[in-house]
Amino acid sequence: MTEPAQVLDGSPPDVDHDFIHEVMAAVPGDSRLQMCIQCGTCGGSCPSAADMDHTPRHLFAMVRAGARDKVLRSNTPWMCVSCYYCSVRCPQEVHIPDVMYGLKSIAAREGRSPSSAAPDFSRTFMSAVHRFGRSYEMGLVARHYLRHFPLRIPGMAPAGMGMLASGRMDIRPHRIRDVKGLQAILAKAKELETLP
Amino acid sequence: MKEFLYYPGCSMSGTAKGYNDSLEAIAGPLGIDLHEVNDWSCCGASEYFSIGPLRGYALVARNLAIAEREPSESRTLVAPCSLCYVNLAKTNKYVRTDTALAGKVNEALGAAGLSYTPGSVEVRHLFEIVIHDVGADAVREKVVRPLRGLKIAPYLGCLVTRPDPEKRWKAKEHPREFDRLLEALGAEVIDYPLRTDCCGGHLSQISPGMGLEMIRRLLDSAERRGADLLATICPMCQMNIDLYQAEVNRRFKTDFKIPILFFTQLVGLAFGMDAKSLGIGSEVISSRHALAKIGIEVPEPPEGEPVAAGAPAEKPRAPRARKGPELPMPHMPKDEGVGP
Amino acid sequence: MSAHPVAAPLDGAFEPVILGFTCNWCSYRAADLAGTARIKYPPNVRLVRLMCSGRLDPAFVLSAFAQGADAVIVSGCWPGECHYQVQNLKALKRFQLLRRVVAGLGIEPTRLQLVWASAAEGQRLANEIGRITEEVRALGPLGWGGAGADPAVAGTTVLPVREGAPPPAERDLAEVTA
Amino acid sequence: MNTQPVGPREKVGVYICHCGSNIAGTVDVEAVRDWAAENLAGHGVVIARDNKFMCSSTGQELIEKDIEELGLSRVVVAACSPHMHEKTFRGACARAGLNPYLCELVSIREQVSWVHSDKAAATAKAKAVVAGGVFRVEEHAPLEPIRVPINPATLVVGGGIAGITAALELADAGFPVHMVEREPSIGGHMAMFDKTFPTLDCAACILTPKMNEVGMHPNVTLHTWSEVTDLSGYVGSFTATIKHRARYINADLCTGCGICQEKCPVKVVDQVYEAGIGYRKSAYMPFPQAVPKVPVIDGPNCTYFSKGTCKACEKFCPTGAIDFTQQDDEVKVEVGNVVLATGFELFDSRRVEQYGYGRLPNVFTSLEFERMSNAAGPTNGRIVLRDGVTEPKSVGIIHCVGSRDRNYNSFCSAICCMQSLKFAHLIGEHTDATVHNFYIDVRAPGKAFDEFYQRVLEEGTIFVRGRVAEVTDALRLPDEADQDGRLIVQVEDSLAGMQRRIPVDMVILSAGLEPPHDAKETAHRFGISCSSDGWVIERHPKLDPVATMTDGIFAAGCALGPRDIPSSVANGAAAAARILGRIQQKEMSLEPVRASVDESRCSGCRICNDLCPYNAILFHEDQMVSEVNAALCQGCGTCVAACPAGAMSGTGFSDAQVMAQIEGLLSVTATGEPRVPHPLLEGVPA
Repeated sequence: MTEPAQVLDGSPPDVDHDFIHEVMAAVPGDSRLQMCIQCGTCGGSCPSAADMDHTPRHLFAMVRAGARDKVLRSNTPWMCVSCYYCSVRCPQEVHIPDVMYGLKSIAAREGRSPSSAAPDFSRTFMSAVHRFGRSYEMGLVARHYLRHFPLRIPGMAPAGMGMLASGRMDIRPHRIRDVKGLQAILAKAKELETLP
Repeated sequence: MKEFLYYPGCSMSGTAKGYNDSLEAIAGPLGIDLHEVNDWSCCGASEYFSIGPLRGYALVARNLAIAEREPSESRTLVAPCSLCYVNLAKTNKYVRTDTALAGKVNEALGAAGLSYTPGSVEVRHLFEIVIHDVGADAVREKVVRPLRGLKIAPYLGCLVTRPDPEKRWKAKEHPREFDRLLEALGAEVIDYPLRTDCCGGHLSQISPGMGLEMIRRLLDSAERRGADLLATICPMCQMNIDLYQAEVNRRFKTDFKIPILFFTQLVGLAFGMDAKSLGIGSEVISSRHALAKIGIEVPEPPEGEPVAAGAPAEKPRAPRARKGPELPMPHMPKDEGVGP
Repeated sequence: MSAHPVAAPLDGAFEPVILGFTCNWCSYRAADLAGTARIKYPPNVRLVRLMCSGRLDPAFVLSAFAQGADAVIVSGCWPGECHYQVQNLKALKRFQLLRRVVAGLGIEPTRLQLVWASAAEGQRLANEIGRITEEVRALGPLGWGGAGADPAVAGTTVLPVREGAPPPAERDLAEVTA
Repeated sequence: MNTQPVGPREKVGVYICHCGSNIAGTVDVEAVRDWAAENLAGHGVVIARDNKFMCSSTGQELIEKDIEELGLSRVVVAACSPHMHEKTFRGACARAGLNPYLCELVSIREQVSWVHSDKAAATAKAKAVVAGGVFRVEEHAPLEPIRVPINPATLVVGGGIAGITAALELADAGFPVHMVEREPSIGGHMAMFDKTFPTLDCAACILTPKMNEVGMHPNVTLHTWSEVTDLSGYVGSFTATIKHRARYINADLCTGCGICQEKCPVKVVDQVYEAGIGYRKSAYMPFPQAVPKVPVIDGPNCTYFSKGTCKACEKFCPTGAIDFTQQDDEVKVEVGNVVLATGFELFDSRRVEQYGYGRLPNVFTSLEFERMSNAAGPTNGRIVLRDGVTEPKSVGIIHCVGSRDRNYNSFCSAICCMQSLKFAHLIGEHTDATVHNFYIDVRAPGKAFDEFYQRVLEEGTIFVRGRVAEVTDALRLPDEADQDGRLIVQVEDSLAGMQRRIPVDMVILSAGLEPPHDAKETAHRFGISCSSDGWVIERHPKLDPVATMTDGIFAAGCALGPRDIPSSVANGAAAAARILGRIQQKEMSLEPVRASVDESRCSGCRICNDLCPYNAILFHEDQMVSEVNAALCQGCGTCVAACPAGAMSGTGFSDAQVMAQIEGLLSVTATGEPRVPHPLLEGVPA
């Protein structure tokens, strides 16, 4: 889906009535998003709701209302910790965390995510996996903190040193044997992602 | 001995080294033979799903495909990490139920000469294997050093009983299976209300305000109920509660010093194994004080660890004054909530 | 639904004729309900009312194919909701057998389908009719000996259970597996 | 079936209805008429007509006139669904002297004009449907309805308010009633309540007079502490087997003085009448106004039965009514009709783990609260926490517990909203507590219901729109540091769009209603159908709401689904009215859709015997043939389809009729052309 560049100031809100279908198509299987009855079980259950700019329920109402841009700029999906409380409690069995993943992937593709910390963390993580086939905690933490939370580093240092000392954190990354094959898989998958 | 395919996940050789060491030590006594799959890769830790979902499914499916090829009798892939487990189990379910997704995933796998037959492998969490296949009774039989007097908060975290794609758990919010396992070890189990709450996952790294708050809730509730330590089944939960506890204390002006150990470490202790061999002592918040209560020695902390001194402040909840004719409580059968 | 054309183009393109067997209490009433609610579905299907899907004599289906039906839909109440207690499960058993028989005759399994629909499921029945019409339209006219008629595939019908509904009682299942 | 009959056997009239523009708007009615007259003449069609409204008196007279003047022997009407007007057109035929079963109504409205939009395709299909009807009706045979006598006695199963109402209506009309109740007393759930919404009538004040009436009515035989274990027979003449559980008290000698109950040393939590928050003795009457006024001794909890000594009750009984030797016994009663008023069970709130019922002491269910607020209940009407003394300062009432939730029951339990409003009012009446009602929607559609909602709002109850996520005792720092010992209700206030954590002392779960746990067995025993939820299925949800799919078995009250007291009473009275109508007819006619055996062709293989869920097929060992009992047979036709010898046939749906209809339906292509046989099959007889 291509999105025309838009001016937000003063122009009428762009309403995209197909947005709900776009979101549902971005989720494997049947997400049942159209079945939401706005009861608020998700918003009530969410452990990180306090930091979300819209509760999940509210976000789904906005998806239905076609407020595409507002939804994609919301921090709500990025604050989702995938604890699945909402999904097991949802009386309509909406696959809420999967919808959140779907929203994140659309937002990330269009570069609309609200802040950079969350998508950057994901990308930093992904680049390590892409290079080594495994996650690389030391590199991840170092890069991520330097970029986004330099002030937390002094406080975290002692614990981090402890982890290094006790062998819980490796200075060097582990690398799988068939990195080439893995990269080929990821490249092919990325190519398929961009297909309609 | 029952053989299982084994997917350790990246943490087992890193932050969850203690989990790894203790699992190696107790697998034999529990009759579990873990056959590590060849050249497995990262499960994506959900980060891929946020940015490139298909890459995420392909990355996970690579591991399923490798497991499918393993020359083992077993078709059960066991993951000790809740996050790995959920990624593997969910992908396994989605490729089984969404044929379009299965097609694309296999097309991607084809780029490395791999393919996966949806559903050919079943994915289970190590903890669930210990609960359902080994059973608390079998564990109890091997206990030589009961953890009597140790007050433990059973902390399952979110991803084992939820979303539970294969419906293995009846109770998804307040399961009692962990209690029964720890009771089998002789420990005193507290009724921990936040047992399946979230540790915050990667929020501690992307949104510290909320991430640390979620960790504080877990610690506060355990402390109020007088827990000596938390028991966990997930490297992510362990890392959040252990590594970020000091930062929680700084941020909220609290003074928590509650260690968190893997359930495998506690099983090993009760089996009479040496603390060091179980990787105990590598935690940032030392379990030395807590374990000293029951006469277990923990090696000196490595350098750099903030010194954990003094017992956790005893702040048990003030019991409400109760007098007069109490109304009967509804009957709660003890075994309710055990999965099929 | 929008995914399926609701009108048959009369421009000479292949238009299948599909015969549907309905039960008086559930699927026939679902068809009535689809009508009352003005839910549109393709006009290719023609319905026969039986009292129960259990009344379905295999000869009805074979005769329908012999007389030019391009497909046959068998429908009845959901397992566990039969007006006659369990007779729909007997129909299911017969259906499973019948699928193998028609496959042996060279009729693709797609041409013989089973649809459960309660009296309240007009929309569902219409959707299913739409889906099946599309599938049969894609297959083309019944050719006897068509490709894809594989008895092994036809034999893999599983017991359909309504999503979210408790599974049929063991007693009911025993009827099917017996 | 040969497509070119030598000569038509019958004279068929075809009538096509416009239904105003309902049919004519989409189907070219005239074209179908002309086509039928021309193309179906070979199948006996001698006249084809159309009419604006066939069901009007003019339309019906057309048919009558043609039967008389043209000597029609068969009639096909193409109009609406047979479920609408089959009776109408059969009546017209009968008035003209034609056997009504020689008329066939085929649907070109619900199944053609209303579901298709392409006129050409719809017209082509209408032709096929008419051909199906004509081909079929040729094979019809005159039928007579089956007539069966009606026994004037009725069995009422369940002694709640619905069953009581039905029993009294029937008994007052002068007919015998057998009422069976599983518990020691009739009264049902209503007997547990203190007040009823929205009028706040005292439940006991309005119910107990009715209970007494039942107990003393000369036409009512009461079987309490009993269950129906078997029902055989058919409408008009059922035989019910009723098992009386041993009461260990001789009802003829007992005066109901209550001394046995007083002296009994065993205290048991009363899970039934006290909803688990009160106690009863092992020898007990569930409540003082019980009917009959005869206690029971609960064997499994009786010291004498478990330890062999005690007999305190026997020692003190002034009339010597205690009888430990009593055994269960069985009686058989003959009845013509049955009313099932088996009620509901409360949803088990422990299943919603996040609300903490059974784990957090101060979480209560709605029934527990009903008992608590009842002046005759375990707390004498005081609203207190589980400790039995502390009055709550703040109460949260959670709606929709276990209802409207695909994880539990997807239906709405209908009564919980009003019940929750009633609770809010009662809490205000008895305490100073603040009350929060947590709801998804307030459903108050009954008479004076919304007015009651207004009243509760006025009384200061706080309504929070949001389904509660969880109830917890885990406090959060620092805001909740001073809430020790309280419960936190965590919810999204969906109107404010924010998550809230509201501290309360007591939580009441407005739990939903469920069918009794043994509803499926009950349905099986009485030969009726229930939905996958377990509620009894009505014969028609709108037009026949208290009849079941099985003749002679009616249902009333919550057996049919969640409903309130007025609806249950209306159901009970309606079921009684339906039955009274039949009793006064003394006999009734049944649709002659039945199976029958041609004994000369029956090979005695007995395949059909096991297929029949109604045991309607008897096997005569001596002659080695099966026979169908027409009154037991319900006409499903499964045996007809299964008979390998072709000996079984089904009236109304015979093989010949269905085969002919198939042939007719397929005689026309999708474009309305005559079908050309497949080259492979040319000349092959179907």
